[in-house]
Amino acid sequence: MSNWRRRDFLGLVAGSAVGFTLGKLGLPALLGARPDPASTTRSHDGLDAEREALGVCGGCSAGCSVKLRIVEGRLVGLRGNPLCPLGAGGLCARGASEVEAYYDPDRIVGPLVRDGDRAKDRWNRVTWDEGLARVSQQLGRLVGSRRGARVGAILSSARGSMGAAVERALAAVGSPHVYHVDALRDEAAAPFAALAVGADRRFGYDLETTDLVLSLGTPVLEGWLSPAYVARRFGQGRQRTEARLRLVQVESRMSPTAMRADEWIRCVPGTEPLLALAMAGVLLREGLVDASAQAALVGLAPWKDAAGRLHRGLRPLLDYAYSPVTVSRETGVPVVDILRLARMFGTAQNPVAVGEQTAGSAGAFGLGAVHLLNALRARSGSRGCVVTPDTIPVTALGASAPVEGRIDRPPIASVASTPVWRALGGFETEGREPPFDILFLEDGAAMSDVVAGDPASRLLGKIPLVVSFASALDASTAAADVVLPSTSYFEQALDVEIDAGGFVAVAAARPALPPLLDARSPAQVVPELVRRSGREPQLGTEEQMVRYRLGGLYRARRGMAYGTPFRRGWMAQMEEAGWWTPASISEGQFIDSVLERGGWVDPRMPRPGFSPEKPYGVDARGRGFVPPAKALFAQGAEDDAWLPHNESAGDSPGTAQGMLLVPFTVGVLRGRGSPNRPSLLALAAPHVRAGFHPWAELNPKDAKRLGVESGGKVRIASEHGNVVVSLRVTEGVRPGTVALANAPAAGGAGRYAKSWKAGSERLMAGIYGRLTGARTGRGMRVQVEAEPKGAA
Amino acid sequence: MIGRSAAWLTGIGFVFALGVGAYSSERYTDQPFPFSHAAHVRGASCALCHQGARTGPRAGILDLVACTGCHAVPPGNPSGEQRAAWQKAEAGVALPWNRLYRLPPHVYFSHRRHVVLAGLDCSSCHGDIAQRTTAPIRPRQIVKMRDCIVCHDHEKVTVDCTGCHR
Amino acid sequence: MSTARAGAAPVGEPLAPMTVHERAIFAPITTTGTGFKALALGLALVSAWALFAWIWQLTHGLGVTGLLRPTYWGIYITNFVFFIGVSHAGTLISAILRLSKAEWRRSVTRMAEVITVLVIAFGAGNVIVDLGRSDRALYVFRHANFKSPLLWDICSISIYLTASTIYLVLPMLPDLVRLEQKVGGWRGSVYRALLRATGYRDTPKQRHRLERAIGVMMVLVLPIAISVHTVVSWVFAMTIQPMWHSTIFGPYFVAGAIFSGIAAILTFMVVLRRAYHLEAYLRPVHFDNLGKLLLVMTLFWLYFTFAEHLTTYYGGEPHELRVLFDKVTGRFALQFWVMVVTCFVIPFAILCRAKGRRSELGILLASLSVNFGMYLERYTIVVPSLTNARILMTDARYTPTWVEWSILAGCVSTFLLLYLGFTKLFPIISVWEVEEGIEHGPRETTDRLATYYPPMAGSGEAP
Amino acid sequence: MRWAMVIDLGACTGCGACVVTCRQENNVPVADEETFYHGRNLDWIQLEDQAEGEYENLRVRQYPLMCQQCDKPPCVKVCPVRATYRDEEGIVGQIYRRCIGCRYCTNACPYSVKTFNWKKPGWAEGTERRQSPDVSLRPAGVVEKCTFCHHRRQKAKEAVRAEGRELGAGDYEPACVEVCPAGAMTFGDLDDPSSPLAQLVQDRHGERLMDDLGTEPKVIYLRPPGGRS
Repeated sequence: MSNWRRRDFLGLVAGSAVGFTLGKLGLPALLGARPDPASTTRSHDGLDAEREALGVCGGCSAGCSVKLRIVEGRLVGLRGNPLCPLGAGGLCARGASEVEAYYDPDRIVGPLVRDGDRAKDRWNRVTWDEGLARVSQQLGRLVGSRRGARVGAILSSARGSMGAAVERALAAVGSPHVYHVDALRDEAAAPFAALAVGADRRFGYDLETTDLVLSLGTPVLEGWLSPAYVARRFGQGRQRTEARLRLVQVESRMSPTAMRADEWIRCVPGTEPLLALAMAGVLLREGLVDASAQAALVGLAPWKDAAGRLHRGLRPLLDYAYSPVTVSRETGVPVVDILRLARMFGTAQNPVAVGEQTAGSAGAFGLGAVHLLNALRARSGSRGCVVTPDTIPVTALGASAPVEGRIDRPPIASVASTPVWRALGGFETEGREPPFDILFLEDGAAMSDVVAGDPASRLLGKIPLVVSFASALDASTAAADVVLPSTSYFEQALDVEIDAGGFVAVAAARPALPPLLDARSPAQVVPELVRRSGREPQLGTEEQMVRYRLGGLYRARRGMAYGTPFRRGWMAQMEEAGWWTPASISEGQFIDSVLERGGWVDPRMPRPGFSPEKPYGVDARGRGFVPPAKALFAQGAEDDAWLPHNESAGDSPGTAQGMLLVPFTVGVLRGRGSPNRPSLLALAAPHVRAGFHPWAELNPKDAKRLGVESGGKVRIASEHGNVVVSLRVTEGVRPGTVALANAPAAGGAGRYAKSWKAGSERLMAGIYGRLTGARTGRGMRVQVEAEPKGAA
Repeated sequence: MIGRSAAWLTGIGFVFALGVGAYSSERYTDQPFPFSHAAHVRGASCALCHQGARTGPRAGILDLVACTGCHAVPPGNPSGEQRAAWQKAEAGVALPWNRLYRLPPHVYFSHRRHVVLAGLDCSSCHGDIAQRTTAPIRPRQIVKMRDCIVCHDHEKVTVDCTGCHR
Repeated sequence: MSTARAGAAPVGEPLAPMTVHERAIFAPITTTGTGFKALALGLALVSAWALFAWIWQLTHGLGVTGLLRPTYWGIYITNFVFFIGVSHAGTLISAILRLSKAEWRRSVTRMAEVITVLVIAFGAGNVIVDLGRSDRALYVFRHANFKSPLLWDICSISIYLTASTIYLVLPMLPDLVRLEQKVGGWRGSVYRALLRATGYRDTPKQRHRLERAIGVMMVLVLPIAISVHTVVSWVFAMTIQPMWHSTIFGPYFVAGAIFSGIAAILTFMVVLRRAYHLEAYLRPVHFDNLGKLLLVMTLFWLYFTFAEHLTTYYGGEPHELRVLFDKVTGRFALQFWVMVVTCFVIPFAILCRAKGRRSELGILLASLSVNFGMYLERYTIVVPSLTNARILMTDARYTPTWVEWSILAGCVSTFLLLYLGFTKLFPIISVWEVEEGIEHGPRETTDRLATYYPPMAGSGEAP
Repeated sequence: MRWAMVIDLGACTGCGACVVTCRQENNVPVADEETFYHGRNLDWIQLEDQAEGEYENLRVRQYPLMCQQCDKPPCVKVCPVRATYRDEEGIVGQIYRRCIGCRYCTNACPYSVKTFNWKKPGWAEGTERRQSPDVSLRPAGVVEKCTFCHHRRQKAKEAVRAEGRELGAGDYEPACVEVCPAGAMTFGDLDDPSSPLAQLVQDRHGERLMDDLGTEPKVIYLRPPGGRS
């Protein structure tokens, strides 16, 4: 290349030109047509193959109707069904994460049978026939020997077609044991509160016209009732111009609810019911109580019963034992605040006091006191917020199961029932044999009350065959021998009875998607097991069951398929006037319209729970009793036993020295379905940036005293157990107390939820409220010390 | 004598260009079943078969199944494989056509917007397909952003990035 | 002044004899000791490791670094600012010395200019390494947005690179002619190729035009160098981040650049003097003068830092205070106070006494501590402001990972490797300037001195 | 036409449905525990809070924080390749094909709402089936941000133009606004005085985050009237 001459340059140019043209034209002909490899994907039939289908959300037991967006057979998006009376188009965070749960990479792909004993976590995948055979053999033996009653099922979804099918199937083998564990409702407290309402019937909260919510420790905005429904009512209430909804949160820790409350009343943990009693006293003293309501209450003043014995009245008790001054000393809430709150509650148009579902449960009488406030403010003609909706007239699937033999009898003969796991724990503590030889568990949420080392978990270990229907590895599969994975709610035909909003509704849907994995709905599996064991449950396919149940709604000549709020209002007036005008002619058309619109609702106003016209727990002269009312009195309990009072911290165990424990439940992780949802695990507590594992909260002063800092690890120990969790230092915790998170159903396997081991429920294992049987850590003291870095 | 080095240069130039030419010659794609637009179109609008163009982003192509509607026997002289495909089509099983135009995943392009709202004629982008007797073997051009921008500027339509990027 | 023979020495011509200075200064080029080979090998290993680290990052994404939200910039951008700062050693200082006709500059200028030319590449290179999509780096030219300070940066740095390369090569030409005549072997063909490319044969006419060119470059390089580090500081100052958005950043960074530049030369002077036995040419006066310059810059730096932090503290704006306290007493307190010690206390203590300035160890200690201190200074400017975002609360902390440290080590080792390579190819001291200085220096200086004072009576000069 | 959003902090219950839906709608990869605690989650919207005071007088205000779609965006000025820019209708777009990942815009943004793909986004096996076809998947090394679900605007404009009218209020709203159970989010055109959004901004005391910085954000937070929280 030393010296270029023009000739060299020309030669190069000519050669290139000739070569290029040859390359462009000739070569492909020589090599033969080479199809563009990337072009073999199927061309579509023009439309983007996108459709929408209705489904029922399986995130919790509320039963919101949802609209699924399906593109080319893939579930891609989820929205609330605008016609749903609960969410009206909105969804809570858990509902929005249902798509994530549906495609959970750790979802169980098919029936599993344990390989070896329960300690080793090894499973073999089997076909459905083998899985069913493994269970139906045992079931057949039980049925053969007339001991069909020794089969039980504990479900986590609300009452609905699946629960009815399982009930009907077990009834066919003679077992009454189908129990519902409802993560949303305080299972133990609810019946007790209903007792206060004077009627053993479901009761709910109609928050539409509420202008004041006084919450004594209830996580109102964190997964209480149906989060979508509560959020909607709260949002509407707060955006109203007149009678704007105010929220007063009485809690020792600044929870997300307290953060948004109009007022956050900082009280000593566990003393919330005392405030209710003091406020009741103020209401009565200052005459802020409706005269007719006061007249309808028996027991306010001292009175004589039919046998002539004189009983103490409630007012003297309130004036003497629960005056604002004594309560202020006990709770740490200034007297002026107690008086102001009482007057606020007394003068509000439509107030409601709420006390259930506190992790450190307020105890039976605390709930009695809370509902005493509601009873005192009930006014004639007002809709009131605590309501007792009628039963949902779905047709029962054949004969209802026998009642006797149910194990949820309470220790005291009252209408209240005891949580099923507490009752099972009772078998263990009394050394009796477990009542079941076969136990079906719907999923981890059905075991949300069970903690390792609890009497109930020990009993569970003794049950010979435990079958789990979970769709993902969780607490129930850890205890099970056979896993028959359930399909997602979007793959089933089902209906769910809604009792979250206090109104009467049923969400229903056809299968929106074909089963993604080799799974079947328990509503098919249990009847199939019963058939293979020799009995015939006379149940059709899922769709037939749903249509059969929905038929009852048509025959009850009430309610309508989901419709716009205008149509609901119009239909309500028609029904009030005694007319019923279904949009469809025949029952079949009615059922189709219910399935197409997402469900059925009876738009009529639910009857108020407390109202002078309808006294509760009527005595001889037709007057109601002060909550917790008559049933306790009927058993001749001592006066101060049935009057609302505060179970002082003294009588709940764990009075050792140390800091007061403030257990709280993480709202988004409560509910059913797969716990392995990264979006929710990251949303556990945005304000302290905690997630994916339980955490404790300490006040900066305590943290400095203990020499720990945010992000480090602390060990918290009580008599019942100890836990090592990561720490968050925040001003939102009362000095001298330690807040500890728990989300019982969240624990389990799965790549995202694997580090959510036990939280505060481990410390409270084995401590139950005397009457309600709910786990309570009220007034419990724990030792807290820094965990050296690098330790376990 | 043009000298040793010049000869070398032409040779190298030739071989180099040969490779470039071969490599850059567009690949071409043939379809699993012959189709002649000329025989079918005769003035009918493209959207008759590519209905998607009127209703949504993708134009789409009718399946072989639709052909079995009119043709009793597979038209032309089908090879064995094509005959088998035809039997399946008669049984309703669709035969996937090969895609010519590749739309990158970050682009939102909707036929309806261009055909129905803008009233463009299909040939403005796809060229004169109506007269072809064989299926087109390659896209009229590999559509690049430049082509869209040129047309949008010309038609004074928005060239806002978020209009097409997603 | 030995005039070079016209025309290139034909191949095979016997090499001309060297003058005493040429022998001393050309010695390092020809003789490579085992120490040099060992050092070069070590540096090469580190550079290879850094290359591996970069490829590892390219394949695994920036996730392998410790960066996170909101601390999006870290070690790489600190490297960028630091190396561009060091690059001010060369052109800026040698230009000032030439402008002020300081005779003692003659043996220092080339050493400094080489630092500039070589280290800029690593400054700009770190920005490329920091890009999430370094394969799209050329988009900066294809879709340039001149509103962005990054673009100003790119322009000023590329101009600065070209200017300082020219400013390095021009004074090398006369030396090349001598080298080509006096050093044979494969280096000869390199010098011949360079000379043929420029056509410079050191004729008096060419030498005169060369000196005028150097004069022009000397003046031109000053504003360019000043603009480079001002624009680098504006990358931070133009945003509204607390403790970034302040007017002092321009001058502060330029002062910092000169400061770390002088430190860099001093370090190199000490090492080269000892390694290549250039004691004759790097006399204590050089260290003394540059030491004084470093002392002045230490005080300048202290002044700017104090001014910035006092105004921030006194202003009391919450976001700014949060960053300030995080630096002074919070999570970055260690880095901050080590910076103050290494940037002010140690250099001041050593340099304020003549004995310190003249002792080799003192100068080495002072310059290394300033180099280290200035790296920390850039770190405590970039990272704390990002860590304390205005409203985003996060507990995650940025801790650099092995990839980032390896690439930093790689940049330093490759720079030193190139520098060593340069010394093996070209004389590290400008021979013709030294000889010119020896001949004409004294006369010119005395003439110049005369112009400082009123003309002596009867000397006949115009006042 | 300037799209804006009003968030009524009185009504917001902090449930996080917006955060989950945004990730689902825009194919944002989920963060596992290690990514979450390493500060590398990619949420386009998150619940941010400001706390003041001690336990006795503590007041915490939590609010959803997403790109504020500023009218004078500091991030647009500094982008060297114009990959992020303010489009004709006031939405700050992010063009993933041009972004070189220099992260200058993420540092210039005072709200720190722009996130960065530190590594190739991981989709656990099977979860890629939930990817929405409307939004492209971002490669590694690219900044991404909330664009008020502009892909919904694309489809809405097409549907609306097919009906022969222009885009009006209610034709297009981001996924978070649609899913908010408390109805706390309102979306609309700030320039259209008749839109519900404009009325809300006038009637209720609207507050913009750090609007003293001159960025003119277009997400307006309404404080609860009279409420002490």
